[in-house]
Amino acid sequence: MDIKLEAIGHSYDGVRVMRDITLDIPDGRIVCIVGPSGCGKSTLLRFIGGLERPMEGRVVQMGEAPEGCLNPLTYIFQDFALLPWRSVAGNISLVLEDHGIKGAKAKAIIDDVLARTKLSDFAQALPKQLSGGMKQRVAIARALAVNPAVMLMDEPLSALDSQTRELLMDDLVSLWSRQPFTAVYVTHNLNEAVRLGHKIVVLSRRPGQIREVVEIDKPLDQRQFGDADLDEKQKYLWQLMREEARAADAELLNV
Amino acid sequence: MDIKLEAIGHSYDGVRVMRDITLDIPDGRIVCIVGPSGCGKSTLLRFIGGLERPMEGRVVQMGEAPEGCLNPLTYIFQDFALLPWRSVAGNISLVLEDHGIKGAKAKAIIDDVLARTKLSDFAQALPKQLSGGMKQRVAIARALAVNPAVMLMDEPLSALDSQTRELLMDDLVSLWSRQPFTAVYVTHNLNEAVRLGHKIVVLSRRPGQIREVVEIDKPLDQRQFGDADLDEKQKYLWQLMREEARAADAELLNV
Amino acid sequence: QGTKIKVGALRFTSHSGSFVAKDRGYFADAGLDVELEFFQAAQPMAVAIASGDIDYAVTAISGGLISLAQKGAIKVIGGALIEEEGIDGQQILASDAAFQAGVTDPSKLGGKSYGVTQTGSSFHYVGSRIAQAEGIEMSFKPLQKVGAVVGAIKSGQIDAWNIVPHIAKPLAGSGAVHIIGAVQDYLPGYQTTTVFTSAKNAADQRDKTEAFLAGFSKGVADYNSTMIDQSGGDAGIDEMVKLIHQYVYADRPFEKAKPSIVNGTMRINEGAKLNMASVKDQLEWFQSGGYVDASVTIDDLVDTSYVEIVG
Amino acid sequence: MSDATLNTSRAAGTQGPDKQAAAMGETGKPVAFRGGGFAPRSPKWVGVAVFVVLIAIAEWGTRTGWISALTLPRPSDVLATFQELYQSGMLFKHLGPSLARLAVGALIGVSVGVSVGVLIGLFSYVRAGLVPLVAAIFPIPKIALLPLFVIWFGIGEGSKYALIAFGTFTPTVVATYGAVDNVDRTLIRMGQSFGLSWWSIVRKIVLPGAMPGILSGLRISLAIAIILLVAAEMLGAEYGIGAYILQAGSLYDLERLFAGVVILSVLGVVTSTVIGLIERRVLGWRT
Amino acid sequence: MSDATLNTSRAAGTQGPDKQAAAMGETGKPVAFRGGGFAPRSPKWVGVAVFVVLIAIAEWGTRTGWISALTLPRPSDVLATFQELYQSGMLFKHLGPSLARLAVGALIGVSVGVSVGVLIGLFSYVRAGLVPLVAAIFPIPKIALLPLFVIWFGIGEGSKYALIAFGTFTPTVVATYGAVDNVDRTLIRMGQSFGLSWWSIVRKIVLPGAMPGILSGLRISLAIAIILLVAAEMLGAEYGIGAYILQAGSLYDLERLFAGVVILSVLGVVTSTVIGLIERRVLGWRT
Ligand SMILES: Nc1ncnc2c1ncn2[C@@H]1O[C@H](COP(=O)(O)OP(=O)(O)OP(=O)(O)O)[C@@H](O)[C@H]1O
Ligand SMILES: Nc1ncnc2c1ncn2[C@@H]1O[C@H](COP(=O)(O)OP(=O)(O)OP(=O)(O)O)[C@@H](O)[C@H]1O
Ligand SMILES: [Mg+2]
Ligand SMILES: [Mg+2]
Repeated sequence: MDIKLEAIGHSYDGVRVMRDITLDIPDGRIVCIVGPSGCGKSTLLRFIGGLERPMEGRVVQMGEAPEGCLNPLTYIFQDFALLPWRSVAGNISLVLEDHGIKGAKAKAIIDDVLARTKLSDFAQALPKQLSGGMKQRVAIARALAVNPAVMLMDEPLSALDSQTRELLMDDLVSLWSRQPFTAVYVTHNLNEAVRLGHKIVVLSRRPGQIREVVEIDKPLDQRQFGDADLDEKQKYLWQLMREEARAADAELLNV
Repeated sequence: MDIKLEAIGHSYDGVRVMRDITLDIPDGRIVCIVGPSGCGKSTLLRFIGGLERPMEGRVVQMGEAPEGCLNPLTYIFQDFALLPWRSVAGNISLVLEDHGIKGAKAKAIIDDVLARTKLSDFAQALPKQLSGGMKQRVAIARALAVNPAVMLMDEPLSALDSQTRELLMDDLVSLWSRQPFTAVYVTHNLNEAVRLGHKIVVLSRRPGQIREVVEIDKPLDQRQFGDADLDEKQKYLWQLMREEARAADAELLNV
Repeated sequence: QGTKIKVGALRFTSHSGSFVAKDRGYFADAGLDVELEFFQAAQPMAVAIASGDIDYAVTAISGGLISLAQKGAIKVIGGALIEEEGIDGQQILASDAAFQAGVTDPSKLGGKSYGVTQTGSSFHYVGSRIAQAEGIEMSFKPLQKVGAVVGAIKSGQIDAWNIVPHIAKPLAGSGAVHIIGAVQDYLPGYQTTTVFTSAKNAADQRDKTEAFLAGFSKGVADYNSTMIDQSGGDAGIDEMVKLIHQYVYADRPFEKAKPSIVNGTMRINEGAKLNMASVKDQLEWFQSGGYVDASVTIDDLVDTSYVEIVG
Repeated sequence: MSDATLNTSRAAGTQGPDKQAAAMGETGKPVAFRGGGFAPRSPKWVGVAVFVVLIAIAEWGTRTGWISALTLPRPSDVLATFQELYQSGMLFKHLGPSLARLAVGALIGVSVGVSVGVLIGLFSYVRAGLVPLVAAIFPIPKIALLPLFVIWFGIGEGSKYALIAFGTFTPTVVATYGAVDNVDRTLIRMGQSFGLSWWSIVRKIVLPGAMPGILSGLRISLAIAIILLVAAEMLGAEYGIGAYILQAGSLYDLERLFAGVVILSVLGVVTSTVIGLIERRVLGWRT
Repeated sequence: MSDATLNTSRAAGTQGPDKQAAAMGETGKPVAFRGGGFAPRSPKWVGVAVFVVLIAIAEWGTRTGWISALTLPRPSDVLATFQELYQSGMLFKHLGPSLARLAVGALIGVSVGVSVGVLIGLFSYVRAGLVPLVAAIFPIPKIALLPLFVIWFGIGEGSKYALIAFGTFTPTVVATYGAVDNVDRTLIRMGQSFGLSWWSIVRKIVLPGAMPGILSGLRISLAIAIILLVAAEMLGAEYGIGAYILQAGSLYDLERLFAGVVILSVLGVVTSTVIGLIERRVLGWRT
């Protein structure tokens, strides 16, 4: 299942947030979206997931979602969005219950996704007992449980410390390598973008527009911490964004 | 003014948090402390700053603080610790008032530090109007205002997104280059450590012990994003810490 | 300039003695500079005497009053409102529902509910004396506030109650309740309210107390002669009502207030005479019900040295 | 395959892929919308409409006799009573003393409450000693103590101030020490790390930081003060909204009773609005 | 100089630098401690001691006559009254009806309040219509309405339940819709993004998320319920703690008045403790 964004534009209270974004998200690939703060990355992801409606243009899903897919477009949130009053298993069963999956069938799915995210020992733990990295792994397990066609990730690693981030990047790569999934991956972090993205979309500062699309062909499982060619790309991206980032950071907010 | 840690050890409620930490912080250099979550980095920094007392060992300051130094050991906090009800200038004057510095003299200092952190235009802004990077620059300006002998920084960049982090690292380097200061810099981020540290202290997981001390001689202002030799060091550090980090991340917390 | 004293009052016609005495300068003549303090209820007035906030007041004998007297805080020194044959006194009311169901006479109140403000209040005393006289049993409902009792009897939630005529008559006029008897049929000479002061005033401030009683008595005499004996004719009544209207129903126009004030007319004892028999009966009742300590004596309660004692 | 290649395509000018997508569009379907909701807004007129409808029903019901005169006064009569009250000048004669009592009583209660609350928030022994005491005092109904208040504070204004002060004291204390507890500890550590004196920290960090909590406690305290006005004016008050209501109640005069209640209710709404305005001014720094 | 060199020194075994530092130690001075404080703890015994001291003072004062019998009852007499009350079996005769009234009244008030609060939290029109109404009702003193309650609900148990329910209703509504407003919106968006139904979101996300706020609102509501017990039992109650207190007050019997007040106070502390326990059980998931 592919996703196509067609000439998307949007304003909030008269402030233009993005304009004319046209993009193709091919099946089985990870598309990273990078750009300075406030350029509309999260808004764009909400459009793709159907949580918000763009004022101009539209998001189209090409082809049907594969068999057994409970929730074609599935989010992974920056702050994990785990229900603190449910255990790890409970948080996963939450998204199955509404599809009528209960009892042994649910248990099988939960056991499977927990095993894939190396959380089998923590099924009964409450979120408050988990470290940040584990919490995000639970969120990933929950997303896997509904067998998504496309995963929408909004800075999934940015709430974690950098060591945990490294570990989770490895985990994501190994998940993808075993069974490729489609994903839109929003991030500020160019290092994450070059490690995980097949296609990196660089947005300009607000109003967000596509400035450039960079493709990286090197297979994910061969990319490594500190690869010279990746560093090259990262440097290139940083050069593209540096000025925009500085300008975005020096703006007064009107909260 | 040098700082010496002499065989420091500590327990919280019977749980041993660190042991036998002996370390030398030489004048005019930046010492980075890295280590997995919960290994006692923040606690160690609190000991150095005199905000907490270690159970074993002691922290000694060698020699007197230089003339004109209002607060020899000055913190920069991860979450900025700005008073939200004071403007940028007010937040800086806060730390001067208690030393009886008011009026024109205070204004001169405030103007100077704001200029050094490129914040001159925002003296009257409230913290809520500032982006994260600006907030941390205000915190740095505040620290500079008291002319510290040693700056104690507890993950000063970890609350920022990675692009802002890059920008602030550049700012810190240029501040240090113009006028070298002594600093203890706690971080999770090995990239920050190799970019900013003259000496990188690697702690083991709880109970924190010094595992290794790595020195980098390359001058700060010649270090660059994606330098091969720095990447080498970073790779080496990551290799040292990878297993510990994974183990630390998989522990259940008992909150 | 006279001695400054404070006199407690409720905004009821039954306190007219004090109003007249102040307005016509009788207190001033007796060498007193009187300030009236108004209360919403009788009980706090008794406490205020005990605390020394006010000097004199007029109110019904209640358990609280006796309790405070026992603690050596206050003393009854004279009588005020009294039930007198031939003059409308407190009326016994029945709710419309009860009346329709055949309660046309206090003797038919057996098993009915009787409204009181509080257990051990004067209403409670009157009600139980009626029950005793008729040889019946009634249940007493404490409703704290006169307004609450009015609401309860209007809506038929209690069956009977007794109240001063100026409240009873308009209520009966509205058809929601019916007058089925008079309190004086059961308690002739009932000393409804008494004049009281702090024990200290009674014992140590004889001059002041006598002066107050003198002024008060003159006011009472005026009131009785105008309103009851109608010595001044309608014009006199009008003038008296105008005087009282300054204090009672002050926020209603005169035309609306006048009937209420006239309806409220009851005799106040000349010279603050005190019907000792009635007071003794009341004390006895409070003691037998356990509302006050059995060891209280009539001497704890009354200082008989000031006024004429009857009965 | 092991080498990364740089495929860059300037997107600004290229409309190609877009058109292509549109052409292929027959097989695609738009993504379904499933967000929104859970963010109620409140159009002002609805609130007004509710009041108007309720009053209209009451008026109609009492006029047709469907609601008995015993149950509810006719709104128009209440209005007339209110006008009478206003024209006779009695409104201000009642309102004046009540406002004075509210102001003085609440001022005493709130200022003592805030001071005690801050002390509880700062000192272990004060906390240990006073918190249980406050917890024990809180559920005591003030009207139960009316007779004692007369003895303790007399029947003058004193007892009225005292009653209102007493009633506002406990909720203020609880709100204040909660607010002090909630002041961000990193801010305090920051103050210490810059060597600020204890008193500077209290004055410049703890108190401003506790202000939002104290102000929102004030909302409750002042509502309670208004509620206690009636109880306070049971104690020998000639004039005052509470006394007016009590008198109306004792005469079962529903029109006046409601007129009084409406005044208190308006007073409550006004107080709460004023606190809202103060919050917006003083706490402009909040996000 | 432009090249980084790797100078690694295993620190575990090397005690060298340490000894060296100690040797140079004469010129150094330890870093001054300037942290700590601002974290009051409450040793339990202090609270007990405060009560003991206060009661001792009252006892001593009334015995020596330094505190007049009109001002305060002797604590030992209050205790004796309490024992008498207990031995005569009247304690439970009073406590029973009061607890029943509290339970029924508070149950009605709280459950209606929570439902209305949740509706206000979820629906724009309900919010717009009811919030101003609740704000207007809040400051109305319940005792002012006593005469009306008699008409509306009679003088039986009905009016007592109604008064307590009415009093607990408003604070519960305010606490509940505040709590619903405070439910983390990302959790709701998460539910939507997984295609949960509206009703699932309300049941599984909004309600549990609002629970902490609702429970802490309950603390206030129940304290108010206890305070209103006295007002409720003004309406034709023969038995009940409130009626007991009122009678004691009208007879100016301070011993019994205080005995009653102490019972209410204990009731309040017990309720608050019970809610604390419930919170600890039900809200164990909070950090
Ligand atoms: N619901 C909203 N109402 C009004 N303005 C909004 C809303 N959501 C986002 N915005 C504004 O739209 C712009 C883009 O927001 P968005 O969150 O998509 O940016 P972003 O690229 O994700 O930024 P960040 O990197 O900081 O997460 C910002 O200026 C933001 O203030
Ligand atoms: N005040 C305290 N009371 C009890 N335990 C504490 C306290 N402060 C810290 N700890 C514990 O001491 C250990 C070390 O904490 P510390 O905050 O110093 O670690 P850290 O290295 O800074 O971790 P992180 O990288 O997560 O910031 C942790 O296990 C922590 O739970
Ligand atoms: Mg975003
Ligand atoms: Mg830390």
